[in-house]
Amino acid sequence: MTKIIGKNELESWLSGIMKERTVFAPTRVDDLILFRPVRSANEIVFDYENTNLSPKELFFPRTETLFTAVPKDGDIELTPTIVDQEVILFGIRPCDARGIAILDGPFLDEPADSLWAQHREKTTMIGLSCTKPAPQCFCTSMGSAPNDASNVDIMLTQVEDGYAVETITEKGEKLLQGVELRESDVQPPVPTCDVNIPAEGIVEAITKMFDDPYWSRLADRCIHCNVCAYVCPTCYCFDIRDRTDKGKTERIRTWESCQSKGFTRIAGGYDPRADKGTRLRQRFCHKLLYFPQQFGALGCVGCGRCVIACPVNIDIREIISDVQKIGAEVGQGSN
Amino acid sequence: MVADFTQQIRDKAKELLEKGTVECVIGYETGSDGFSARPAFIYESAEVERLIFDNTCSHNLVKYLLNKKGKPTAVIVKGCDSRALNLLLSEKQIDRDNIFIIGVVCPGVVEWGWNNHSDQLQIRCNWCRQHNPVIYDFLVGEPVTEGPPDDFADIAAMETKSTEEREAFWREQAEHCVRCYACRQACPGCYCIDCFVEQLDPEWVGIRIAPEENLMWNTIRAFHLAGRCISCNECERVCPVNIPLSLLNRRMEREVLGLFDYRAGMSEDAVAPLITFMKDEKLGIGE
Amino acid sequence: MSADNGPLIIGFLCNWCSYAGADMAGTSRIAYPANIRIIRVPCSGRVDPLLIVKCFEEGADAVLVAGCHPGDCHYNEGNYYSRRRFALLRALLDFMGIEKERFQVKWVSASEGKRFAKIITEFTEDMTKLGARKAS
Amino acid sequence: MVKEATEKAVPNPFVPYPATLKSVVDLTPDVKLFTLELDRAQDEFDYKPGQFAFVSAYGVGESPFGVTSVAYRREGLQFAVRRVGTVTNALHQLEPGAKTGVRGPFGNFFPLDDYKNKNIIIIGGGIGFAPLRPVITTILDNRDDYANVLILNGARSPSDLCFASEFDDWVKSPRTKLELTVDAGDENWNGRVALIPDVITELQPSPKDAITIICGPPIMIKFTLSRLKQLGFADEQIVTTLEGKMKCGLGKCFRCNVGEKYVCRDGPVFTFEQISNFIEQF
Repeated sequence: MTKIIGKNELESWLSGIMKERTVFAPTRVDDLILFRPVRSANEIVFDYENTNLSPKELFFPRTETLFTAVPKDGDIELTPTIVDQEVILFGIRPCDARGIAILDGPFLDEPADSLWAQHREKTTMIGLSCTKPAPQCFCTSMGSAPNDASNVDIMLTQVEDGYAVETITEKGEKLLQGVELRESDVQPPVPTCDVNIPAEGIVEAITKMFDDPYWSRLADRCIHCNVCAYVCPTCYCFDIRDRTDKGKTERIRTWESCQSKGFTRIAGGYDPRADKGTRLRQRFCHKLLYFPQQFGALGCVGCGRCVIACPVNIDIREIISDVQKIGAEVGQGSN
Repeated sequence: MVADFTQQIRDKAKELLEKGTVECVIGYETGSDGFSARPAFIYESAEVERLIFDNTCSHNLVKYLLNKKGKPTAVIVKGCDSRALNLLLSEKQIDRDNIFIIGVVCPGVVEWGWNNHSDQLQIRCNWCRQHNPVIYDFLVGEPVTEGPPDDFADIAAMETKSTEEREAFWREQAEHCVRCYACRQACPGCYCIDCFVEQLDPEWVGIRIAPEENLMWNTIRAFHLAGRCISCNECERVCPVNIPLSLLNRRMEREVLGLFDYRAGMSEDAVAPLITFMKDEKLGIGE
Repeated sequence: MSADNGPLIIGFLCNWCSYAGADMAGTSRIAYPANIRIIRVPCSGRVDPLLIVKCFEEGADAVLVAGCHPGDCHYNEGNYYSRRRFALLRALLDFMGIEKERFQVKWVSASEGKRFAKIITEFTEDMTKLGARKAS
Repeated sequence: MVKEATEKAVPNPFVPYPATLKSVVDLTPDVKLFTLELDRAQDEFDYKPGQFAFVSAYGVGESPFGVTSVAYRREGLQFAVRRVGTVTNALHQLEPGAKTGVRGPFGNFFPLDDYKNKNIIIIGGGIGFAPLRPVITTILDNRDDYANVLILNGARSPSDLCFASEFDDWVKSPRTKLELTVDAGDENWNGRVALIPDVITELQPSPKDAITIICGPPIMIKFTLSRLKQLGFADEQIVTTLEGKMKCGLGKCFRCNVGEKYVCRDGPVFTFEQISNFIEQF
């Protein structure tokens, strides 16, 4: 039996939650769809492919204070940042939810990152499965699916007269307390994303063609901006510096991307990844080689944001098939 | 008409590569969505079939020449792009003898986007008065006569807003900015080795990706392009959060036109307005 | 704008003319409001637009750049370049929401002590009327 | 996974241990030796030669430095800091008594126990000598465990030679040779004026039962490495400590990776045999 919640009940339920807790949901901002805190249910957009920027920002903000250092009677008082705001993230797509779950690897690996851990703990995720995957989506090839509910607390799937509700975790259960759901025998549709990207054996293939000139040829057209890393739900590289404002010093962590010029430049000016080809290779090797080697899953969830956002159409799906082709040729060749 | 542009470009590219006049032809090829164009680097004459030209060829390819210093290279430029060649030549960044310029009379470029089969012209084509390339070695297409001068209607519209409204408008845009620097990386006029925004000593713009820092970044970036921007509007196209950067650039373009009657990139040996002066000019400041 | 003593004005004064003009005002006991924080620079041409935008970002309500009258520049051309630079910068700042009046450029020679004091007094009054910048 | 991370109120791994700057000594015109003491006893940590820590200059940031003291001597945490960037400049302005912060220890260390009874060749260029000093101190404090020791310290100019005040102790130690070289001498320098790779060819150290520990600018390592190879040194006999861009030291910010290896967690100490097997060429 499928539990159903009507559109109006859903909106009134969300409006109720909004009274005590902050609800982030996809809203239209100019011509963008972004996750923003919403004050009323009608600000929420329900029919959208995906947001321009990924919800990773709610867990790994573009700018975050790690701790403050304030001089106090001869000493410096360090106060680590505490996340005390309970947040509801509504409308997260299955691929993005998988992205967040994947990033638990690097962030919660010993010694765990306390800020990421607090954000994860304080955030309840209500997923919205995709009814019609977009042309840029390839989630099924990356281990996710348009209705993959494994990484959210509650999963909603659109049906004729409302949304099928699947409660996954007790956090979800707690949130749904007091909400009566109708029983129905209608089966939620099972959308498919039939784009098939040959990701099988990519780790071996990319290892074989690691030194192939393919990367420098590809880097010809790359302009080395940080768009792909900043729209991506699974890019997590960061930079740390201090900022002082009126006597209070904050140690700030911000997004950083392996395509930035000074990303690996060390004191004295030496930069092991000075040329373009190696920097571009680093991005795809991190996702398709280093990440799976260390955490098991591929570092890409197939959301397709970088495919749309890249100014010069460096398409990770095309790269995966190129790498497989070249990896195979190199396989038969020398080694 | 545009179809045979492609053939003319392919033939010229083949000839240049076979004769060894150039080592590489920088042009456009069809992207991974089978529809919109993307930059292409052709090194072998056998590969010229990849080259295409249609109204999705939005990229300004001139900046790639900065990576090809000392190597003879051919580049395909539309009308507006060609002004970037004059900009970089007048600023001694590229060597004229190393470049073979294939100019294309521009048919107008549609909204660029992956799998975005739009047929709506980009806004830069509405204000465009430079369909014919200003500099070329080989011309594709027949030169057209340009329309009446640009009236900067978009800027006038913005100026009807009050100062508070404008301040709020740019503050909100600054909230969207993620400082990915795609605008800088796509701009032919932005080629500093160590950009002010990444300098640590002095730290002009703080590390935070926050509205105040973003405002400072966008203000100074626009100022550094004053009298140099050739309005190819690639900065606005590549912005992942659609910040209307053309408003800032064109506000400066109108001011430079008004004060110094100067348009960037119109000739190889032009002198940019901010590196020269006229002793007795009245600019309505300081009196 | 600190609530009690009015607008915060940053003044970049060129060492050879305006700074000397300010000295002249001081030595001839001409009072002018203390809202202005004076920064001495070798020439108005030294003032990088980054400095001015940084002032506004850090919370200044107004910025003044004062230099020699065109033709009197100790380095001959400094103020010619800065005149063009600041004409463009003022247009950009105004377009982005910083009123034109908040960024003034004045040519003040070493002998114009009285005029310097008048400029600062009027500037402070205008800025008090205009009020603090909302942003900071 | 997330549950217990937050339950045991995960400490913020980026917050440094409060420390006080005990003394600042000028080693060379642009290198100072900082001695720090942790304010809280419970923060005391053991460390071995080759490990590093982040030192904070509040208001600017923090940077990784090889710990140049040895833990068992209990003389406080020492770092040799060369003034080269914003953080190091800020550190160079600190006076004794200043409050700062230390985060560490990070990385692996020189496996000195495995080098017992071997000839040890220690080659350091400029500030690259800082992480090698604790190796020397440890070896000389347990002199009999090791065979012959050759220390080669090179620098741009005589005044740039690090730890000059300790040269005498090193030379006095049995079966220990100290060779100094500079790129350019000055009026009262009568020692060797040569580049380190050339000194290697001149001294012809034997690869038999030998371990070479080398640290310095990449260009120096590159040429010295080939000279050592010509003398018959195998890759696994040559050990270095890699310098990578580091921001966290925790294997999270992914700035220091060389191929699949994190310099901060899998290194910074690697043999050249390991380095040659990295998929990415350093």
